[in-house]
Amino acid sequence: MEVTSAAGLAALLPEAVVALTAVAGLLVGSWLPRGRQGWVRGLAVVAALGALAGAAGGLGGTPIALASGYAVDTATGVARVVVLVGVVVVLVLSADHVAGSRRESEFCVLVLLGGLGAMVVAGASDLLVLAVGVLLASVPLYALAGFGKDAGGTEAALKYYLVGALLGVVLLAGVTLLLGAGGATSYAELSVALPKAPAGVVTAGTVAVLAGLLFKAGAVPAHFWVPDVAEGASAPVAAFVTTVPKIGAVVAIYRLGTQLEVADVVAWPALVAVVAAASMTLGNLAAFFTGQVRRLLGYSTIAQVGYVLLAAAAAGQTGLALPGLLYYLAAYLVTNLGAFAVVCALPRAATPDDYAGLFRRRPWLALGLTVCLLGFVGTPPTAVFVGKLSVFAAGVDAGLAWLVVLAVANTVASLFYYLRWLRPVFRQVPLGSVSKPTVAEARSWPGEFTSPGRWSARVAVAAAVATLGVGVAAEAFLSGVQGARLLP
Amino acid sequence: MFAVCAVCAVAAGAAVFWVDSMARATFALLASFVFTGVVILLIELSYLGVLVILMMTMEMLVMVVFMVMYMMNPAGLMPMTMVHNNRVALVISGGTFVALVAGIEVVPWPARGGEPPPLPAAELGAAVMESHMLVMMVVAMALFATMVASVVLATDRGRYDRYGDGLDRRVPDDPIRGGVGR
Amino acid sequence: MTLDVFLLLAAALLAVGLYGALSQQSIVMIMMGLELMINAVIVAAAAFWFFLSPSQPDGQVVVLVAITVMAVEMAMGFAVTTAIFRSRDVDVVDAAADLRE
Amino acid sequence: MAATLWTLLALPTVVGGGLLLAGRRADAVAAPAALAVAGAEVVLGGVVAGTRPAVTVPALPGIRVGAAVDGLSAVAVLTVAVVLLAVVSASVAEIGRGQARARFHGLLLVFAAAMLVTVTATDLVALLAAWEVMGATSYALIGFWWQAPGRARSAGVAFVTTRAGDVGLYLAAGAALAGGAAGLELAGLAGLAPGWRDAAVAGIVVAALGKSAQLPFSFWLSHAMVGPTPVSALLHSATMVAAGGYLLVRVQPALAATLWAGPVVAWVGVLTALALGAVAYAQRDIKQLLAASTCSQVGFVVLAAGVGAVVGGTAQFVAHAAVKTLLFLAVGAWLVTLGAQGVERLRGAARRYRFVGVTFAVGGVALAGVPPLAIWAAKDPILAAGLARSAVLYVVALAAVAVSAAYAAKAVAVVWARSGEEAEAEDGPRVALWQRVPLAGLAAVSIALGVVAFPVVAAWGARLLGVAYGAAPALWEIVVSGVVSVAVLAVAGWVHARAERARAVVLLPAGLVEWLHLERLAEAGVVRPVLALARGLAVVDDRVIDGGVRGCSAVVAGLARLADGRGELGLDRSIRAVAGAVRWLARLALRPQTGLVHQYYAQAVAVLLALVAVWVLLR
Amino acid sequence: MTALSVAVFFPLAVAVLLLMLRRPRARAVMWAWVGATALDLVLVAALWVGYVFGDAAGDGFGYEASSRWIPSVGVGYHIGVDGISLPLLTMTAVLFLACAIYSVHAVPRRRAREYAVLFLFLQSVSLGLFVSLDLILFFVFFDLSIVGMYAVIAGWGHGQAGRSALQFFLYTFTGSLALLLGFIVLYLGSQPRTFDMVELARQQPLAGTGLAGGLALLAVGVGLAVKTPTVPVHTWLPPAHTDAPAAGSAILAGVLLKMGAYGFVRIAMPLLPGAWRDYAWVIVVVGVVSVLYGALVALAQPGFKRMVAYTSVNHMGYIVLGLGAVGVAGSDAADAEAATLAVTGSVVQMVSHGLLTGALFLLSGVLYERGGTYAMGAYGGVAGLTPRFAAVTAVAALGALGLPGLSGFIAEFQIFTGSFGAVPVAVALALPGIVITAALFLRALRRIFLGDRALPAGARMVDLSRPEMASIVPLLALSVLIGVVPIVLVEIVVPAAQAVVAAVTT
Repeated sequence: MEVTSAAGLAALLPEAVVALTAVAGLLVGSWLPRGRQGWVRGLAVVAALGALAGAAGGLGGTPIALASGYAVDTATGVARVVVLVGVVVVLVLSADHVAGSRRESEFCVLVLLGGLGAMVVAGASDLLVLAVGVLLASVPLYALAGFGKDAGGTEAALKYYLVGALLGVVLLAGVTLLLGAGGATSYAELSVALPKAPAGVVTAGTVAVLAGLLFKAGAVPAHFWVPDVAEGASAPVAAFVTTVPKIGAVVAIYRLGTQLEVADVVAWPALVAVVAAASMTLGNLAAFFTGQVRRLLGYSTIAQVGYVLLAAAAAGQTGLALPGLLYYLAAYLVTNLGAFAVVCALPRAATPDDYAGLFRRRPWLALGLTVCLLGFVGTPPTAVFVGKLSVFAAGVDAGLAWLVVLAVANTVASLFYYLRWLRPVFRQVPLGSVSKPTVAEARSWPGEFTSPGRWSARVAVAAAVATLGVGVAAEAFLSGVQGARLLP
Repeated sequence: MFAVCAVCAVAAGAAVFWVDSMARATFALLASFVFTGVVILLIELSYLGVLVILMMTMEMLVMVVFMVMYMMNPAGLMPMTMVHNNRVALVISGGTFVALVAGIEVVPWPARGGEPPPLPAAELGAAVMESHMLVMMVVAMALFATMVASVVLATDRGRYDRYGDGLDRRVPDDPIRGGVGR
Repeated sequence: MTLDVFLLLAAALLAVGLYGALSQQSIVMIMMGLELMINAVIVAAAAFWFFLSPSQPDGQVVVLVAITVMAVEMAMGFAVTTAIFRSRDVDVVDAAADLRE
Repeated sequence: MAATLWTLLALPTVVGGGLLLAGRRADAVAAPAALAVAGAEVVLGGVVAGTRPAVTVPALPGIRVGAAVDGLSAVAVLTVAVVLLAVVSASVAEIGRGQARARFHGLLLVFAAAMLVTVTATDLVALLAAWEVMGATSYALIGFWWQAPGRARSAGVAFVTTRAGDVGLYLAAGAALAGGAAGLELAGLAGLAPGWRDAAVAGIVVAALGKSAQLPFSFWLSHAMVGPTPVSALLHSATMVAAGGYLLVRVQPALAATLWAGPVVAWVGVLTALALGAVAYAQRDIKQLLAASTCSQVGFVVLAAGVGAVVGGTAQFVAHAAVKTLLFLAVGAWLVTLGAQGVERLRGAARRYRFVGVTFAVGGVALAGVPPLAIWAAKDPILAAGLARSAVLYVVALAAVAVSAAYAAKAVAVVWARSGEEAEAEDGPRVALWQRVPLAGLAAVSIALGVVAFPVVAAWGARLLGVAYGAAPALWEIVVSGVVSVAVLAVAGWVHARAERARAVVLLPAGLVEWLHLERLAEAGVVRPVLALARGLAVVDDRVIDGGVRGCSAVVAGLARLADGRGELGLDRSIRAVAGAVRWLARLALRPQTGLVHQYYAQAVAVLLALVAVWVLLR
Repeated sequence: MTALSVAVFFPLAVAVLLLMLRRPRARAVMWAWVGATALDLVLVAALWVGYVFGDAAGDGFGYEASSRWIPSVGVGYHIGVDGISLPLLTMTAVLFLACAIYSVHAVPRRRAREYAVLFLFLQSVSLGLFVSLDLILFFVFFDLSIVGMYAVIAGWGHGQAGRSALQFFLYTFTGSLALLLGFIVLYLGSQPRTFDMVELARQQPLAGTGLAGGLALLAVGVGLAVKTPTVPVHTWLPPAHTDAPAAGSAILAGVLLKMGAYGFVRIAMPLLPGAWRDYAWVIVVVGVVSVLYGALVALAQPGFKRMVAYTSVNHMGYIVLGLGAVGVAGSDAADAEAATLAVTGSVVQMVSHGLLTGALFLLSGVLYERGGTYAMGAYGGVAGLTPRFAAVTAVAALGALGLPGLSGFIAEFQIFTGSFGAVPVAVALALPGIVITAALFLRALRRIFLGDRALPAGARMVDLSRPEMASIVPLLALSVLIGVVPIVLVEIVVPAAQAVVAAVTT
């Protein structure tokens, strides 16, 4: 079906809404006085919610393959929903940080564009669309990382950009190789040509393309930027960067594995399995002794991606893989945003010890953090538990028992550093160590923002509740993706 | 012809990291691109070849200006080396090259499928407007994002600095007056 | 003129560019290395189009996209460089290494 | 009539339990209540002995616990009841006001109840339960004066030793079930499948030997002496110690069913009778002497069970109960009035309290097996049965008889020795009536039971017990045993009388004085090794825990445990190893994060190249 | 919402309610807690009555309630009770009530609310675990119990509480994940795929698949063994107990340990009977080793609480031994009867150990609260000062060493008698355990209460207070009740035990 056809446009409604809102937001923002840029955020949130509604509504619909390399199927639909939820949350989350800053409107526009990029990556069924989507999903994030213009932020932006640029080129090289091997760039044609193509080229090309996607997913070996950006960029940006692009990238990896029909040419499961194992192990080990909570969260995201990739490695061999993967992504998004929201709410607390006595002072925030971190560990009945359950089941079913065992071992190891963060939270301490920063402190904080914490705290608690809710009411989510198949 | 261009392109590319001034490096890079463009021209891709040459020329000029603006040692007055862990880089890139060459020679490339169209540019245009339209749409958004992003990152003074937080200042206060109509 | 020689050219350009990206200290020089790699991609894509699948436009589009990507990356590169130059008055990556373990 | 049996068993339990729960508050009423209960028990005992009721209740899946009164248990019940009455009445004086009378009498009653259940039990569950409760209450009774550390420890030794024997009963129960005795009835033991039957019998034998302080368990009995004298009287005469012999007599058919059990039991019994008799003879302390004599006398009961002389065994059980109670109560009476222990003060006590002295003498003579007193009459059938088995057995048994005569003589000689203090005879505190009455009664019984010697009576007894009355002892056997005991009694009596007068000490090997060093052997052979092992294991365990706790190594501790089920030490080592490894890895994992982009580049590219290479080449 | 669900989640509801309150008074919170637990106990008792006299006990499970939860992955909210879970359910309710009463005065006022909330949460979790008939539901409660207990130890413990709590968490969490792996294997083996225990027991997945079944049993067994705990994965237990608050230890030993043992009966045996039979000897060996090892190490402990902790290893070892013997037992009627006896004994042992060890840990709490140390060497002749304390402790100790007349004897007798036919040697080896236990408990009593008086510095030995009596004595009373008329408990256990035996042996 053509993009330009009515049905095609309808299928792309969420993307279109987000894109147009981005443009509109920039225009509106440039006429708004500094104090009232909140309107742009409002606009962006409303638009994102609208797109969310559209995407959710489209979930039930029949899958559509757009001729020019875009597949609107269950995976895309779920990815859209999850991404848009992430966008909305981050927009709300950032209220504490950028409200009233000089470039508030641009911030919102960039967030929207980043989300759009993630959606495109998730839905792309053409290597070129994929490549450009990755570009679109990266460029705004570079700017967001350096948004604060402080030393940390710009350095984060620099590293993010340099790693991204290199792997972007690698991705392009991979696309070219696959073009050479298959004579085309759309998955549909490649899936016909590649099985007969010279295996060496196909392998090299696949690995190169995978590398580009791993950069977006923040997985080994393209993970180096994650902890640095998580520490250097402002907290809401860190939340966005470590959460939303992953969604698109992981779905794209799954698509690559199933739709390119390269599984047996390239030994795809083994490839992804190795990457997954490396990611979860390295992420967890590195998080053991790192000093800062943001870096800790960064490493933990690397590990989490490793768990998700477990399902991607099982792609095509079991019907449990795709539902598990999609559900895990949703669970991960909620939990991760919740954890980062707590960090946003306490911008002055850098190390775990800075959280000492939090439970006394901000019980709900502390409980939220507890739920989210225990959720990361996979304590039932949080969402990640059900996610891990289904992902592990998929892994065992696909004959990747060794990887599942490794994942279990990693889960235990992860418990260690999450508890390292949690223990101070419930410790009894003399007052005055952790408290809302005064306005003066706030002013001195890089990037200007009004009294921080209000929105973030709400988001944190909400996310914690959602983590439990998504876990307990998992059926509502799983039934939607049950038996989901990709196009074509 | 091809051989010449190819060798020159590679040589110029190597020169980029050979010369000890950024300005020269820039021009070396430009040269390399021009030769590449010519190479592309050789295989009936006139439009793309020209495109490459023109874009790169512009871009390199921008880069020169940029470097004159910011970089230290723009004109290479004092010779200096700006490399680190050279050996590792050599090993890795050399290894890559060897691997690629080996691959190129070993791989049984598939046979040519079909003939090039009479007007490749026309076909490219058609593709861009039809089968690959979505790519171009996304590229458009990417470019838009790039504008916003680069402005956000690069410019220090925004509209609120020039026209005040309420955007109610009639005349922008700029450090250096001037510009059109001032 | 065969596919192989074109690919050899591309391989050479890629290797040189990679060397630059790995070895240079100045951000701008690294960007140049990346550009050379894209350059290699352009050559390879064009060659693939001409020698393998001239009947399909995909190859050309790849070249087009590659050029665009190059432009975008450059723009972002300049922007980032400007930002970091403003914030800490350096232009070599090694000087920006505060974020680490 | 089941109600009477219920009452018989429940009454002491309830009252005793009540007294224990009430604690010091009930001290005032304790003694009268106990007396009343004991009296009631005698009456009830008589009733059930006449009516022979039986009761059962469901306790466990497929198992009904039950109690019943047959000929044997009827005798036992009566004996226990009477002895209980005597002991309680005596203890009224000994456990004076101000002491925790409620606790004492409560325990006494519960203890008696346990013994009653033991003798009436028809299955292993009830038997084992009562058996263990008896052990525990005896612990509490022996340690009644808990303030003195030594006493508590002795009580503990007694309990643990007997419990070690009790393990046999658990074994027996398991074997009985496995062997097909569905309800675990004692009657069914003889009919078990061969292998299981042997196991069951073995278990029971061990338990019985442990309880009745036969070799090699005898040493705990000497510890049991630290308790109040009435407790000793009860423990030694009709309950605890006697219970072992009683049990063996009860399961005699099962013993007979196995080829080996009979001889083994017989020999253990006879050897105990001989050896512990010698020990008794070697003692200076009257209470210790009596304790050892208990072992040797019960040894005859065990012997009877071994050789199948049920009638004789029962008679010996009863006779010994009466005699031994008598002797202990007499000693208790003296100790109360003289307020001290130790042979030195007891020397000549009989001359100062002649009534007690006379009864003591009667008991002593009976203990010596002098015709026509009780024990003489009881022993002869046993000896006869022994002779029927083997001459050697008979000879050894006869020697044991001689020895018992010897220590009896010694005891009597000591208490009747002239201590040169007759001057103030009959002065000082008087022996209370509460103590005189039972003494008189028991002395009478000790004499009267001699009637068992008459075949008529014996035959009646056999009918009563429902067993075939084996060959009546030939006349010459009766004469021999009588002569032996009388002669030895006379000689030993003369020797010791002179020795006492001369204040001379008859020296005897320390081994005998020290109860054959049995306790030291147990210490060295069992207790110390176990303790050492325990300490060692504890150290290992602690080290493992420490190793497990340190920092992240706890993670690995868990994993390593899952990984290998090897011994703790190996585990410990592997934990430390893996722990160190993980720490090292964790630090290593931080290394790549140098913050230098060009190193990020190099690493990423290298890894990717490696991936491509591996996947291209190894496909 | 069935009566069972109400009984399970009522404490949780109260906990949430308490959280909602604005700055409630400590005493009020405490009494609310006591009231809630008492009410819950009444509910459970009513369930018991209904089960015994009503027709609830139809085909095994009473008050069965099943509703779809996550059908996509075969997870359902399926609960019900049978003769095995009901006694444990009741024991749990009783023990939590006892702890509530005990804690009325024993908790610092400032954090009374958190404490009460945590315990109510733990109560719901524990009750839920014992009634869940779905593997995932079971796992949910299993894991949450770990989290709750971690908070209790880390938050209210003494000594190196943080460390011990962490170790406890890591060990048991590792175990739980192994458990999860086993569940997943079972799930994948079933057709149609489900986590429902009853359905799985009917389907017998992995039947005949030697290796898969073995691996599943390994995973499940390890997970449960860590929590039971058995040698050699017991080493988290002593520190956790030593540093936990008294009530926490009571719950940990009384309830949480049972989760492991209960899992064996409820999951490992019926769902993997083949594997259970194949590897029964391993289980028997583990049981015997735990019995002896626990007893011996306990014998060497200088600290009272630590000693009791190790005796838990010993007591749980009997259970493992009995259950393992079932796997060895033959299939004819007599063997089945013996095996039933063994299983019944194991269940009774769970209840009995819950009551007695719970009481002992509360008493050790009293000791620590009075004297400031657990070291037995520091005390002596205390009985003179605190007769009630001494008497109660003596009764508890005698019960723990298996004295007839208390529940412990009934349990151990059944286990030994029932297992002997199947594994005579193992039983013979394990029997000395009861002698060692007797020795160590008598020694403990002697050291602390008898002999010459000695007290640690700054000790103020006052006798048991009224709440303490009210919390501890009922536990012992129940133990005596079971010990004197075991049939009241046994008769409802037997049918379920027979079902388990039938599942394993046939």
